[in-house]
Amino acid sequence: MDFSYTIFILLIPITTFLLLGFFYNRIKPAVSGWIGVTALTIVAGLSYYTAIKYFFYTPKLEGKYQTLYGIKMNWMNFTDKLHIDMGILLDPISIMMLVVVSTISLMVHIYSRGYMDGDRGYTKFFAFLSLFTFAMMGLVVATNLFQIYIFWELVGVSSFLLIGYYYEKPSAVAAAKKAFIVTRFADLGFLIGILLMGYYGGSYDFGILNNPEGAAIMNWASSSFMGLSVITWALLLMFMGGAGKSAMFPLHIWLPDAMEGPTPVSALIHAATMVVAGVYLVARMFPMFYFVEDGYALHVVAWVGAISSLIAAIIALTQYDIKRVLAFSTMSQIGYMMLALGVSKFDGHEGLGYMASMWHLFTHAMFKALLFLGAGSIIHAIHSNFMQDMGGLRKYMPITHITFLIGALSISGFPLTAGFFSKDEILAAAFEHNKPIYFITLFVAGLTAFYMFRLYFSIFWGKKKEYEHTPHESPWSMKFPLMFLAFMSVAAGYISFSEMVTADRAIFHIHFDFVGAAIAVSVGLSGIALAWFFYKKPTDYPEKISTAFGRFYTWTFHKFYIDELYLFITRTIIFKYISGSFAWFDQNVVDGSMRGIGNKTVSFSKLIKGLQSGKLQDYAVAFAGGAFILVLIVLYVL
Amino acid sequence: MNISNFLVMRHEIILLVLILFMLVLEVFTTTKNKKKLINVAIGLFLIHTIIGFFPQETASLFGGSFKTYGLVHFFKNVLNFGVLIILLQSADWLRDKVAAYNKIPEFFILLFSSLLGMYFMISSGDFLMFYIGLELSTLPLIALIAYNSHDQRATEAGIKMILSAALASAISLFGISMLYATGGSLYFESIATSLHESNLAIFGMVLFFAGIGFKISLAPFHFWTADVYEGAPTQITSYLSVISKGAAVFILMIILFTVLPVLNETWKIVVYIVAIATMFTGNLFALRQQNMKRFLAYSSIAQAGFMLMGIINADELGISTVVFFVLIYIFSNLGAFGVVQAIINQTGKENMEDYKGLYRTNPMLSLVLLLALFSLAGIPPIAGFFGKFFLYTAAAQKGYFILVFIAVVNVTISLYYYLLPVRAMFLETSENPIPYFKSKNMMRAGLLLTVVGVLILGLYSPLYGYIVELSKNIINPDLLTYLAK
Amino acid sequence: MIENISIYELLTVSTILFFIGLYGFLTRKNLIAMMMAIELLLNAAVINFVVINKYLFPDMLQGVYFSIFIIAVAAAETALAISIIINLYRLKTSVAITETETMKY
Amino acid sequence: MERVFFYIFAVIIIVFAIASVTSKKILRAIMYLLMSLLAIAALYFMMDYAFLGAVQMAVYAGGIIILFIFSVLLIHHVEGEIEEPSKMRKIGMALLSLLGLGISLATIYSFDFKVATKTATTSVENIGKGLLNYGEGGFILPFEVISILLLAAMIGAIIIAKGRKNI
Amino acid sequence: MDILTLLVVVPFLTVLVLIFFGKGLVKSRTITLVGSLVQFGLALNLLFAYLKERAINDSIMLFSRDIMWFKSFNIHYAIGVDGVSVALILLTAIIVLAGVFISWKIDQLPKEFFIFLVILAAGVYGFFISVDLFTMFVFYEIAVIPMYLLIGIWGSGPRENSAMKLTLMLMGASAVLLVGILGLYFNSNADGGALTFNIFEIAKVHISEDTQRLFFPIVFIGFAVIGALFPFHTWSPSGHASAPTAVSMLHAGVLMKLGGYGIFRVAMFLLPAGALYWTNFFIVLAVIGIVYGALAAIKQTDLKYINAYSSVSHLGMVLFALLMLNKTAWNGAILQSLSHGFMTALFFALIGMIYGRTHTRDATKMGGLLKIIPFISMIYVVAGLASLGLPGMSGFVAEMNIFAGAFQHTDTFHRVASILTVSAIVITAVYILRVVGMMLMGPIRFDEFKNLPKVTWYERVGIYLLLIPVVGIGIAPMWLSNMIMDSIEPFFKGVEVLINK
Repeated sequence: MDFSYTIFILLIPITTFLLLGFFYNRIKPAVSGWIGVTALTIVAGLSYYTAIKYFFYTPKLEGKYQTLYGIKMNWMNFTDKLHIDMGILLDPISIMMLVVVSTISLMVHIYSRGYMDGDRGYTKFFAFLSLFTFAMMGLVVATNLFQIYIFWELVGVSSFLLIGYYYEKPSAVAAAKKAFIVTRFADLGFLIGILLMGYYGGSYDFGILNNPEGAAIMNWASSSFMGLSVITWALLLMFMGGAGKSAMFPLHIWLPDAMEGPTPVSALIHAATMVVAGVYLVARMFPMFYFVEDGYALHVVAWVGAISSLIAAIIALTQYDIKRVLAFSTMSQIGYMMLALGVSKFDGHEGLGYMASMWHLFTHAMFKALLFLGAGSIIHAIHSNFMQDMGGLRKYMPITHITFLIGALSISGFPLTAGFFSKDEILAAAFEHNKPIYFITLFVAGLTAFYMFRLYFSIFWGKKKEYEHTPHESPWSMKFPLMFLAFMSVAAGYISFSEMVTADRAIFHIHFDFVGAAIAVSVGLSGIALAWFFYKKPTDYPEKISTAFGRFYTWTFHKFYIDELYLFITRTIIFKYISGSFAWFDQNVVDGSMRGIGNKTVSFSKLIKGLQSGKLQDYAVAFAGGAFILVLIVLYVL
Repeated sequence: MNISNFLVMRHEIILLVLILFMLVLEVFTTTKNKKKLINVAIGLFLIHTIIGFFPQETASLFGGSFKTYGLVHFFKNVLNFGVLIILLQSADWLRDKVAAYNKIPEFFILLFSSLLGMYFMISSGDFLMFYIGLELSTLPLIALIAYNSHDQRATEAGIKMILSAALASAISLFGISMLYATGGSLYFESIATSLHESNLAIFGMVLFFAGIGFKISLAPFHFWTADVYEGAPTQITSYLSVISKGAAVFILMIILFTVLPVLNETWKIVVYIVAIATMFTGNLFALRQQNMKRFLAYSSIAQAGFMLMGIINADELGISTVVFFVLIYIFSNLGAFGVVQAIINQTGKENMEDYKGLYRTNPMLSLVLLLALFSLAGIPPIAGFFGKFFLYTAAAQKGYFILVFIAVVNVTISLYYYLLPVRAMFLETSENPIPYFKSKNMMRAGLLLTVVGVLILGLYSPLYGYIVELSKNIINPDLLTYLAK
Repeated sequence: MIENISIYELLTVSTILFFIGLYGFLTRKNLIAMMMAIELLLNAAVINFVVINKYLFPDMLQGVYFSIFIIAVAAAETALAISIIINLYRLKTSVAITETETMKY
Repeated sequence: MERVFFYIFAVIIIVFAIASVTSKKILRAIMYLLMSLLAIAALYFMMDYAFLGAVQMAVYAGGIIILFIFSVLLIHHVEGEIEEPSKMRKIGMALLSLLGLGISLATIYSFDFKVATKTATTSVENIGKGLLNYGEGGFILPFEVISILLLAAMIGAIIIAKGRKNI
Repeated sequence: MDILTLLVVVPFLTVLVLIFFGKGLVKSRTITLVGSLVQFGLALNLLFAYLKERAINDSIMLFSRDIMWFKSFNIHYAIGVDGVSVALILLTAIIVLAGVFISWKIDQLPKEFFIFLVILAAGVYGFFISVDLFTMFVFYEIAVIPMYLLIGIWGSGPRENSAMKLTLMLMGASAVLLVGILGLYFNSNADGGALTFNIFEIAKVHISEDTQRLFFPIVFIGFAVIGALFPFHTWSPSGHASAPTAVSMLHAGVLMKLGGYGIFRVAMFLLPAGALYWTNFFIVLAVIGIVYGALAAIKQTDLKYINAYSSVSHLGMVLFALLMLNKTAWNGAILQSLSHGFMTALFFALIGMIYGRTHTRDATKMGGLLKIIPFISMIYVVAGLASLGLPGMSGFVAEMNIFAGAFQHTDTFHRVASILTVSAIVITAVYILRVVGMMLMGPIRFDEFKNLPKVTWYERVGIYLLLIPVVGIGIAPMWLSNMIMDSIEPFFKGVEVLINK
């Protein structure tokens, strides 16, 4: 099977970027929008074609999906063994990701034509979108750790550029910087992990590293550091990178702020695609995570996922900025995916968590993008991000309302929506392998339903506000993506994922567990009910409850002061004390000592000028004294 | 005694004839015509210089009192060349200033006598000739220092010089008497073979060293230098700083290497200590000088310290590097002094302050000074660098790496103050800079020669190769083998 | 050679003379007096040459000749020095050493 | 006998030398110097170097001392006094000189001089011949050179002395 | 004349032409432009000639030439190039050319400015082609000394003092280096044979271990000062801050590379045992420099200071890489030299342009430049991204080689050092983004900056000249990295043998 055409999946977006980037002030905005959409349509088409070709027409090897390379070339050599390749790796997860990324990206492109209409940097925006798409595509098809890292960084940069798109807004600038630096910090771990892995695993190539019979996995115990295998350390460090990108606790602080970017960007990058890169990374390296040191690293993944999802869900309860609620919800859902991977085993049905995670990734991309785009549509209409400014919008924006409702239902795990199926599998996997996590997950499911419907009711129901401009339904370019994604938010549940994306790449069949599903559904429904009770009409219950929780509420409202903690560490400790004292040290001590040597020489020179007293007899003393002292030295001292 | 012997002594004889000729001219020219003597004298000296370049045999005359061989011959030519440049540079001064005092021919007589003294000194084969040569080179020079008899500073300089010089030669003589006592002769060759290491010999050697160290202005025998350089007419200062110093270094080296090799263990220690003291003294004092002449005086002290690094080598390499360095040093220092002179003649200003913004008004002069200072500082590809580098090599060859290290520390210090005039000229600007002026042709020729010298001498390697050839076999190989036992 | 007098004694005399001269040179406040001290210094050296010649190498007269030349040079030196000193006197009407301290540092 | 003479002369040399460098009255100092120089000449006579003694007397007594006296008369009054240096300086310099003296004498006494046994008489004729000999042991060259030296010194002295007239 | 000597001769010819015909700005810059274009052509030609020759010739140095200079010292004018020098020569040619464009409108004494600039370039070319230590040293100083005048005359701020400090420190270092060179020279006859300055001759000699230990730090420090080794880097911030734009570019872009190059060519090659003995000590200094430079940069507000400290940090990586003693890291070191050269030159060029418009370099005094001068600002962002090691830019390629090399050491000391070094990339991101956020983004804070002149054509040319290599190396590092890697091989042998023991 020849997949070399897949190179175009990468080439088309980058070409678009260069085209739009270089001629950004010469191309008319309308044209650039069309260029972007057309390019993405082609890319999406290619992705679907590849998916179909791979899953249905490519023969399996011993019943397993095989790894194929669209293209693979040497990019740089470190040593004879260690080298960086550039290539396109095709296997179930990468193809799934291709589909996700291209679909969402296409939708966002279309949506942006309406949303960004009239913006000064319209062309630039599309250029950056293309850049992001290129980077993300490159990331998912990476053949080795370094390639993934390379595109990982590029994704980070395009995220930076897009968050800082409204660069004249100081908050946007700050958010962009924060996002970049926090993820960069996480990437530090990733990079060190890669380097360690390269050294101990002997390669960066996934094919070699992930081979369960390969040297990297078999010899994991050969060297250890502080009681853990170095390979485990490497995996943990790499997971740190993943956690940073995927906004896992405690590296999540950038994600809410990233909502300063244009909403389509939030939908594309900070909900559907880039933030799941961490999940994708763990999934990509899953054999290693699983086999090395009995999955020690995987436990960490599971617990980090669980804790993140819990914390995020709690924080989401108290937020008023709709995009931030969605952001915390994203974080919470990614926590789900992480924990699902974390509790997964490898073979067959044991690997349910893996499959569930990927499935949830897929469905989440659809419904979360939907929710964000919906939110964007609302913001577009009333020019505010805050729930307090909204209410009763269902009349003004019916399509948005319906699609948003579908998205909310899907994320809450309402039966027969996509979210229901994927989340159910996650719960099942957690139940099977890790009970504490299962209960957390269940609790979070309830919270999720509650805050989503808190959001939903506050926006579309509640009391009617007096709007300055009557809100309008959005144009078709925005409505179409909403509708398409709404459709997908339901339809994605009916794709048989277990026949496509599994841990060991063999097909298995899901046993649908009605009891488990019933529990989950009832939890979800009670959450919705509670929200209905609280927010359908304006009541004072929320306030009472928040007062009842007292300090806990304040803490939650302030996101547990994690931001403040980071600020304290960076701004006060690192910037002010460490960096400031270094700068001081350099100016005064290092430079000062160098200058001091010079000054001392000069002042010494001033000091001894009296020797040249102008008095002839003093000279004579020096002369005669010098001569006889020399005699003394050579004859009687030495 | 025959004609060929005289040919061997032709430097001396022609110069003597020149002196006498000037004396005659002095008597027979009227006051008005004396200005013309300047050109005559310079022209005659040019001829003398050219004749000097004809090859010459190795010879030893007057029972060994007078010796000449390739290197000495070469060195005399170098001195001639230096003096020629000095004469070219002084022409203006003579014409504009000295003519007023009616002292022109005397200037040449005294200067040539001093040069003649140098010849005899570096050709000397015994201590007597050495002493007489030394005095002959010094006394007329002192007269020249105090030449400007209405200038109090010049007179002060003269007094300081003559009293210091007298003290130095007295101490030196005391030392020579001890060498005479221990070596049994005044002749260098006999001393070299019959001298044995003894405290008395070392005593004598150190006192002798102090006496000649005075001429070279080595610390702590250098104190007269700055004051005299400042007070003397600039032309004489440059003569003092290059010709007088160069000749003294040369003969010190020859005596230490060929007459006193027995004491080499000791005099190396002396040279080592004195070299370090000299470098530091020169550099540290030069740091804060404002007067250009004093500044160059200390700089020349520091340079003398570097020359000792070649001497400490005590071998052929040392000879060749020192001679090479002195040659380059003559050109560099004359370049610097030439510019200082030109400015003093024109404006009477000799402070570094006055040099501010000089580049904007007198770019050529500034560039000459820049090159000269860079050469003194030892910055490639200007000749001074090669001279210094070879001196380091000479010291390092015998393992004196610490000395080399101290030297490079000093080079860095020296770079600082050599850059100060550069800074004044190029970097800074002034309210009233020295206005543009056109130098006379003689001065230009003098400066041009130095510029060509500092640019070419280092890069043109055959020159150094020639010096190396000349330096061979000066140290008696038999003596060395004898000493090795 | 003087009967019964060893070379050491003679050299002691000359050395003492030398340091007396040195002392004088270093302490006198008058330029002419300093020149006189110089004469003492030179004489010490002259005695050395003569004595050494006489006691150690009597067959060659090198030391003696050296002495003669030293005396001659000393005369020339003194003459020149005196002329400069007198010139200073004409400029400053003083020959104190303190008159020669304007250039320093 | 000669020993006694020697010591007398030695004492004269040293005592007058000291007097010469310490006397306050400059003209007296010159006289003390003269005494000292004459005693040195006497030493030369004792050593059988009559010629040298004569030169010493002629050049010093007849030349240099006269020069000093003239210059002093030109400059000072007959009773002209020299400013005294400070006590500290005197003591310091004395100590320095004594130190130098100590070093020198210690060095000289440490050397074992091989005193020649034979004595050769020196006549003025020998000295004259030596001065005009241009072979080994001959000193015609320095003899010639010193004439130039004297000439140059003379010109130098004149040039400085004549100085101001022509300004 | 061979193509290498031409590299030195052409600049000197340019100087001569400038002296005689370079009156006024237009003439002098035209002459210099032609001269540097010729140099650029020569450098390109050299690259292709080298690649062609390398295919058929496997001696270490190509186009070698050896002329006896000072016979008695056995000093030769010996030249030759390998991949490393070819790459660095190309770097120099490009930066000089860009520098001419950036100095298009220099108003004060243009002729002299270009003369010194070209002399500097000649020194650098000479240094890169030299095989003889003496020749190398001569060229080194030729390259350093014009700096004094260039900064002193055309600089800004406390230019006199900065220039003096810079010159004294660099020349002081070179003086130390000189001792080291003499040490090498006088040990070059350890196996019998003649004394020599030729590095390949010396490399054949077995210099005793004690000697190597004695002279390695001397040679290393001698070179490392110009490579901004902590704590000898202090000349760099003030020097850069005071220097005119083109000089900053050349200095940070090329001159500072002399240090790393010299260490690679001389210290590591000739004194492998010394290197092995001292490596840990210098690693500590290098790592301090890397982290410290980056942290100090955070606190600066003057753009040039930021860049200068960033250079300390980046060049610390070069030294660090060289001290890692393996081929990958060395490859990284050379790549980093190149990358930093282009990148930092670009930075300085941009800073110069911004300064030329706003007349301030204080990042806190500006804001929202992205809106006013979008092109320059955008390129500034790109340069910043290159500086923080974004993939697709040259910095990434270099740094990854360094890191991959560094991680080949398994002991704790090296691990800690490596991890600290890697962590610098985060700090770099912090200070780069800080400036970008403060100066380029955000609202326009000052009215006087509302209307600034657009970027001119010559500025564009300068920018593209520098930007293209940055991106080019970043996207396709293979050819360059292979060329360098092959050339490192013979120089690594000495260390390799010792390590394998």
